[in-house]
Amino acid sequence: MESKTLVLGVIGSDVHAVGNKILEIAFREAGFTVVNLGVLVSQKEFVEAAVETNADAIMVSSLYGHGEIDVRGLREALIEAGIGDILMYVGGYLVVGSQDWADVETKFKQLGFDRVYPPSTLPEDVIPTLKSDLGM
Amino acid sequence: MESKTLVLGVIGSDVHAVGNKILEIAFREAGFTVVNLGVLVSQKEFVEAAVETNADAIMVSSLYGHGEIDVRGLREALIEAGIGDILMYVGGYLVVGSQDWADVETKFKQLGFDRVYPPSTLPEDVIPTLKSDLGM
Amino acid sequence: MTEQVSHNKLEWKELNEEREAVLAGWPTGQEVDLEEAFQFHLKLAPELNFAKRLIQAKQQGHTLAQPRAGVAELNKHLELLLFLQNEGGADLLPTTIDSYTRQNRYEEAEKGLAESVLEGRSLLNGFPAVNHGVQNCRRLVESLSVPVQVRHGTPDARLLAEITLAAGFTAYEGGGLSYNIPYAKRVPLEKSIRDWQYVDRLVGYYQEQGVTINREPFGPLTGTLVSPCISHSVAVIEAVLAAKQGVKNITIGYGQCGNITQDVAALQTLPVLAEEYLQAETIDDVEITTVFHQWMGGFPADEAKAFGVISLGGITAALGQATKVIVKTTHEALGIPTKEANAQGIRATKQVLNMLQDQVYPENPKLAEERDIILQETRLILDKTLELGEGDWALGAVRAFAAGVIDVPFAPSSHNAGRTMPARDNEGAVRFLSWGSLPFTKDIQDFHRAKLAERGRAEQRSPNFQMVIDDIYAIGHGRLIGRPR
Amino acid sequence: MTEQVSHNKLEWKELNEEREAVLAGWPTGQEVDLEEAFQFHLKLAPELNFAKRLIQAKQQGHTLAQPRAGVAELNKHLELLLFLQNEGGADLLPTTIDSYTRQNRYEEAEKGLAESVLEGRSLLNGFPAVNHGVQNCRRLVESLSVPVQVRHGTPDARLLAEITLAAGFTAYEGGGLSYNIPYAKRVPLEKSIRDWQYVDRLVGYYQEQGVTINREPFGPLTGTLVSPCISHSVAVIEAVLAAKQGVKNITIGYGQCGNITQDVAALQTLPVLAEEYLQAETIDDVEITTVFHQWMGGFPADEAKAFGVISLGGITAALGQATKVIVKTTHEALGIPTKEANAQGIRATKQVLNMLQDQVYPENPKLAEERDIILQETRLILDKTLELGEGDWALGAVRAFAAGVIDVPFAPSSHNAGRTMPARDNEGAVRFLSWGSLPFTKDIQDFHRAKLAERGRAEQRSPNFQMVIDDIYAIGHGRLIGRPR
Ligand code: B12
Ligand code: B12
Repeated sequence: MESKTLVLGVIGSDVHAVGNKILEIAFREAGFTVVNLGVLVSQKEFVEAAVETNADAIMVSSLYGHGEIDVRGLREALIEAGIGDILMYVGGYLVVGSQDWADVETKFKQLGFDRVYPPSTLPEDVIPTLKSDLGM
Repeated sequence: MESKTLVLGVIGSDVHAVGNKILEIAFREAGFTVVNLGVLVSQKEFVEAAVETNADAIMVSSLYGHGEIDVRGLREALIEAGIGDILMYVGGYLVVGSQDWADVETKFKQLGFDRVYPPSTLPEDVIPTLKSDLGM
Repeated sequence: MTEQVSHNKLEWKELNEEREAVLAGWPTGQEVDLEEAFQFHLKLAPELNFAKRLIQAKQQGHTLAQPRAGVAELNKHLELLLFLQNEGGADLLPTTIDSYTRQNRYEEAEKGLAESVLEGRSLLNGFPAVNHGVQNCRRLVESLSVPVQVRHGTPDARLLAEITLAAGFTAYEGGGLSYNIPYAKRVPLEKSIRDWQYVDRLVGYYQEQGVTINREPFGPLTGTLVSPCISHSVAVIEAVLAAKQGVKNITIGYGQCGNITQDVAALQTLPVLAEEYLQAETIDDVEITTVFHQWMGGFPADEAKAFGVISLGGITAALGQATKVIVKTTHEALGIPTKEANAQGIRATKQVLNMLQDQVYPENPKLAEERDIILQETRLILDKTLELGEGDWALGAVRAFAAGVIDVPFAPSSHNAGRTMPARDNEGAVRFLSWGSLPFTKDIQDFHRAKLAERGRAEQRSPNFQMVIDDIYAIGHGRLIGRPR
Repeated sequence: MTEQVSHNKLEWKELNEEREAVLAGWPTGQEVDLEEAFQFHLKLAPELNFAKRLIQAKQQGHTLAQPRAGVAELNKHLELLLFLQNEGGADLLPTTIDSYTRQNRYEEAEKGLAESVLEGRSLLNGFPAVNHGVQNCRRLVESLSVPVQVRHGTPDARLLAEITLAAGFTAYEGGGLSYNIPYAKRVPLEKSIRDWQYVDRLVGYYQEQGVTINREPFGPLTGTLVSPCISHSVAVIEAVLAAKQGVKNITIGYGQCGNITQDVAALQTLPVLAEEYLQAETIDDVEITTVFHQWMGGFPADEAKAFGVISLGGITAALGQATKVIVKTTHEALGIPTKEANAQGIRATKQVLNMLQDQVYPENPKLAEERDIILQETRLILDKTLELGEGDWALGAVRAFAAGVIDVPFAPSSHNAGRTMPARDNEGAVRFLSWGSLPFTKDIQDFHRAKLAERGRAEQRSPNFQMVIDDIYAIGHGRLIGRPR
């Protein structure tokens, strides 16, 4: 079976690097090809990397609270780049403070994400779903 | 000025002795004559001591939570003994658990106490009021 | 009462008449059937046996967390314990008994229980196990997945022991000194010692049938500035008295004073002393474990501050490698805690226990000095006690209390001399401002004098009773030492 | 970029042009009037000066508590700080800056601020001080009764410094290494070092006018298993770099690792090393104080457990005699804390600080060994750094990071080698699984190897990267060491 490619990164002015490194390792060990853009990643970089690597999914992290602002328009930019239906996950501390999770999830789904994960997420909580979403 | 006599004690099956010892010392230093019955004091002992010593006030402590049950009928017993209008204070952890203080105060006033004090009470919080209640 | 006590083993057969009278003390006494009880215990899963769980923890070097908890009604009490087990992660569970039961006032307990049912809230400050009886209590043991202990404060706890042990409880707190002096006013020590020998003999009888019940003298006594030498002396005497009646699994305790070095030294010396004095009686088959009580005196009313006090207690227990720690709650200064607050206290404690599981307080000269002081002081007290008792620990204990050779500060009992006065030194360790008739050598007296003089200099006041009062309020007011403000 | 940096003092006059450009970075820059600012500072009550408050605490041997806190709107931010001062009892206050400002994206900060006003909740994760400007920020200083510091994470913090210092803030966190490597991806060290020399020179200029501003290199770096030798090396270099620019009051920091002995050793060695290397540069008029950060890595989501972690941090700070401790909150793993949660963290911390005020971690051989390791390792790194810099600390720092002689684990910066891998040993102390190019002697390498082998034996697995991952999650999951389960 051919390996699927994931583009991974922490969006905006966010520098939280630890979760990102752990996700990279875990996805790689699970058999994915991982393109890790690291921290401080702009929307433009996400879109370009996804196009260039012909990626199967984009995994956005946001830990520092500004995620809500930073991801606006990302789905639109992907559409514009011709990969509008690419699978896109987001995870982390997506808003400032702790808000009701159901509200946060709805908000980010409206912003164009297929799946939304809270900060306590472990790699093993995601990988099975990701494989199934990608038909693996 | 002649010294006023206080009868002091911890009512019921209650053995909390530390606050009682501190109150004894503080009231004595404030110029009162203190008759300290200590812990595990029955209603009968309170009434008898007050009658015998011709006391000016009774200071009841209850820390262990059963105070609510233990003080029922004490005012009536004092009336019966002919000293029904003696000044009577109560203080400590008067009920089981922490209930709304206003409710506790009302409950114990209905049970015949002139003043009701919460557990955080320091001797200096009481002495001025006591003196004024006794016309000192 | 004349001094009739002795520390010798009671003959089981001769207890028969007494047992009948005890069991007749309340109707539920008739439910006790020892043969049936042994069968129940012998079939109990080993992880539900308190004594076995403690031995395991001791071998692994782990510190277990145990809350205090008890409400009047059976179902509510079970619900509470299940909550503490499942949401709190308690390693060991309690059943705290109400204060009427502790004074054998079962009628009043019955009334309190009835009113509690009526009002839908507990009017009792604990679980009236005698009133509930054997079969009801057994529902607790059968529904829980960790061992459960009876915790109380009962000078005469014979009926309570008969009922709860028959119900399947595997640990029983208390002792003839530790459940008298802080918990009673006029009960003669001869009586409470003898009544607790009954309990210990009962436990010894279970032991003879292959059922190990853990026994735990109540370490903290009045919980307020009790110097280690006092509580250690009481703990050792009760351990010896229990062992003489055939008890084989004993947990000796100590209540946190607040100076970490003193507290760790106290925890380290406790089993040393117990084993030393047991061996002197040629008893060497008793398993000794230790319990550390988080601060037992006045607590801060603020919950965040209370968490600080609780965590410091948990940390000290871990660093001192106590076998278990009794957990306080953030409601301590507010009233009997809700089950949520109780579970929170356990979780905060377990977090620090886990984090420090592989760390110990490092050996150092101050710790060694503190251990040395505790060992010296406790031996002086114990040796004098045995001398007074002419070789008999029970008699010695009675006479030692009468003479003020053992003297618990702030105790309500009229059988306690009440001539000692503790105060903190300049680093917060508990010392003696007055040692009354404690049989201290001149060196030790000088040690205490010097320690308090040092504090006096730092505070520019001479050591006096105001210091003691300030120390009593200090932790509640956010500090350890009651400095003038 | 070529290596243009040097550690020499910048000429104030030559900064004029640069200052103009910096102040033009955002309209509020025009509010800066240094003469007026000096007058404001010189009239400020001494108890509002951060530097003076720290010196006082150091002399008294007290540990002060300081929270982190910042929201977008001025009034809400002031309300927050007043709450932490009055309800939390904070000894020192912060103003935590939002992440757009940290990246000099003042336009985005402006948008975030506007939206926050509109929505009535902060959409920014901090206070955008540049956007608020000098006069607005001054309202904070004027309304508080304890000193306040700027806390951020800004590689180029020149404009932020100009504005906040002119506003009357008396302490400023950060440095050219510590606010680059953990907080940026591609900012060259030459640039961040030079930009921070500007800030330090500005502080030095205030000093020349008689206004002492406290400077604090950011101790914890990535907050995740950072060995003391790494953070100490960065702290010492930044202290030297700041002192070279005329800074006279420096607080060097360290983030809790969790093994108490290692943490106390780290706190004790920090000022020793700073003074040693300052003296080698013949600088001897700098006042050094220390800051301990409560655990900076992943926290447990449960608030009771978080209280345990917070209290352990407070206790370690007290036992290690840090001058101040930065307090975490029970919401750490949930998101930016409410003001109530923040105040609770301070109160729990202050309870343990107060209780341990007169206690220190006792001197002992394990502590001495730990100190010795930290001293050796840090000196190896620092001496190699100075050698690479040919006697210049700024140049040395750039070359040391490039060579992996200083190498921060889990750092996002591309200028960090990223070849070291930390893991806890069998007692929870942070060691190296891989030391990359850290200039360790064979003895020290063997030390780390042996420590991790010991853990490996206890866990029956060979030391590997899974240990590291397990350790990263461990505290969040209720333990210190990530044992296999
Ligand atoms: C370590 C840390 C730091 C370090 C980061 C070092 C570095 N460069 O990596 C330092 C100290 C530098 C730092 C700085 C800041 N931090 Co910080 N930090 C943390 C902390 C304590 C741990 C983060 C961590 O490493 N966790 C361990 C890893 C393994 O977990 P993780 O990052 O959560 O990632 C996992 C999951 O979230 C999930 N996940 C993440 N992304 C994705 C994506 C997908 C698609 C999926 C499926 C899953 C997923 O899987 C990961 C692996 O299990 C957290 C709080 C906490 N968790 O306890 C705060 C926290 C994230 N930080 C926070 C903040 C605000 C900041 C600062 C702004 C400072 C401040 N105001 O306090 C700055 C921001 C700087 C910036 N520009 O980004 C806030 C965010 C608040 C919010 N959103 O409401 C937190 C929650 C703390 C708090 N309660 O205030 N921080
Ligand atoms: C020390 C202590 C003990 C010691 C007592 C030793 C002794 N013989 O004295 C020991 C360990 C033996 C003990 C036992 C028990 N205790 Co107790 N104990 C405490 C503790 C920790 C401190 C009490 C104390 O000494 N405080 C210091 C003194 C100076 O303060 P004080 O007693 O409150 O007195 C002051 C004020 O209340 C006021 N005051 C008191 N009386 C009066 C009267 C008047 C007229 C006025 C004006 C003022 C006033 O002025 C005093 C001086 O400032 C408190 C909790 C706390 N406060 O932190 C629990 C506490 C009082 N105990 C409690 C309980 C329930 C028990 C037990 C039943 C065991 C259990 N289930 O946990 C047994 C009861 C035994 C019995 N039969 O009474 C509960 C009461 C709960 C409730 N009412 O809801 C408390 C609140 C703990 C808790 N949160 O569960 N306890």
